[in-house]
Amino acid sequence: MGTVRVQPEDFSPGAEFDALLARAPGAGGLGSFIGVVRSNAAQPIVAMTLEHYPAMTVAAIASIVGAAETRFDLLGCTVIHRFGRLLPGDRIVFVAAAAAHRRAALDATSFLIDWLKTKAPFWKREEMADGTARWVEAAAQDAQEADRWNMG
Amino acid sequence: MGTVRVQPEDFSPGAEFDALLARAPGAGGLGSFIGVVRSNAAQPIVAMTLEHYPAMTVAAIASIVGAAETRFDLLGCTVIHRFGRLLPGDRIVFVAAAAAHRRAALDATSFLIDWLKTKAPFWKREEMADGTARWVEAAAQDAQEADRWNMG
Amino acid sequence: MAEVRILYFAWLRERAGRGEEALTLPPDVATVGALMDWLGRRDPALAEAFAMRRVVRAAVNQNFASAETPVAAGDEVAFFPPVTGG
Amino acid sequence: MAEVRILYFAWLRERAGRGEEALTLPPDVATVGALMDWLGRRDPALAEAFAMRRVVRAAVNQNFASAETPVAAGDEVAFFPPVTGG
Repeated sequence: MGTVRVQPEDFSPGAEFDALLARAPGAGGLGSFIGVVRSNAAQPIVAMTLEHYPAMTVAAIASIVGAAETRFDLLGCTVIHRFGRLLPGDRIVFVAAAAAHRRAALDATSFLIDWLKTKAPFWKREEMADGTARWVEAAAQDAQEADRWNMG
Repeated sequence: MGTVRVQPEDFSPGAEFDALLARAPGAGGLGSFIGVVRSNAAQPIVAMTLEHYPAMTVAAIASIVGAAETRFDLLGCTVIHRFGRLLPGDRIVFVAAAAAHRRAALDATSFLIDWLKTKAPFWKREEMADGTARWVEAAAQDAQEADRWNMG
Repeated sequence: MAEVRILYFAWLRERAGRGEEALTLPPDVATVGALMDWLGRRDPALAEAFAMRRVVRAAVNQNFASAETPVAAGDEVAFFPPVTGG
Repeated sequence: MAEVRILYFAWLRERAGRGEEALTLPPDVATVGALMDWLGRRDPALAEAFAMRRVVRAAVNQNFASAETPVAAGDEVAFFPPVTGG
């Protein structure tokens, strides 16, 4: 039921919404989240490279999608995650969930992105304006936000 | 900062995402919700007509947008609400919020749609397959979901 | 000379048989609650609709109002069921 | 004859100076923890990286694993920092 894609190419949020809705007749609401390469003025980045573990990535995301489908009353969902070198403002990830009612659609959207952040094998490397590069460290907050779904 | 439109015409979620992102440099995440005319198999509807209070609608939505901007660290948001006669599967409402971090973007999205459901002057009338019509009653749950934002 | 504009929406509009009207209020009708009582005395259909006060909402000059909200000359007063948009 | 495939990602790959290798394990190396100790004894760069055990994660056959997870012939074992996608 869920669509999972891991790809270097960009995606079209509008086309993904249309495709999800077409697969989910009876849906009353679609929630979504789009992650974007962020550059703050204080520490501007030139580019971000996403490394992943190809043999594991799709299976790990499919397992997260399966958990969301079990937990929420979903009619369909889509997860697209890019890898490779991206520039500030580029889309990184797309998550969308369709359900009969808005609460399930929005909660499933939060669940999917929170779990992707902590359970999908991606690593971000930032290239700074001064020529240096650094691997982004996992935020303790990400683990906390994923953990709150274990308390339900 | 927020874009508010009340219109009979459909909208393009993809174009709205692009426009919001262009207005919100520095955004790391966009949350969104799209409401759709739902028809369940048990009680199929033929059409839904949204009546509204034109002199009040845009101001009421702008006030909800202002509350969201005050409450969350938003870089931009968009609310589009249609009125008039719509068919099952048609888009009714679009809500999107851009922020530096995903939690603010997703929470603001939930806040906007929860408050729209209880504070924007729209009324839904459903036409059933048997020729009858009925005004949709407000769900007690909607008031509860809007209320939870008063407890923060 | 307190002339006000009254608007009705959704099933209240259907019950009233009209979407709007302009009325001159007597001096003792100075709140939304008093206006509902006065309108109900003039029109049995409205009296019946307003009897369900728990599910009738009002706005004065496009702001949500309560029974105690003042009504004055030049105001626009709207009556409607709880909203169901979104 | 316990041949396993080892993968390294992100800064662990850079520290190891390689993304993958195939190794034949001695009979007493039968868990992820024992494998990390053994790899560290063979390569000081890995020993240094694995010293930060709190921030090293592992997967066996593409499933997240702990130090106690068994490792057997034919397995694919990956080492990496906490994930940061999304």
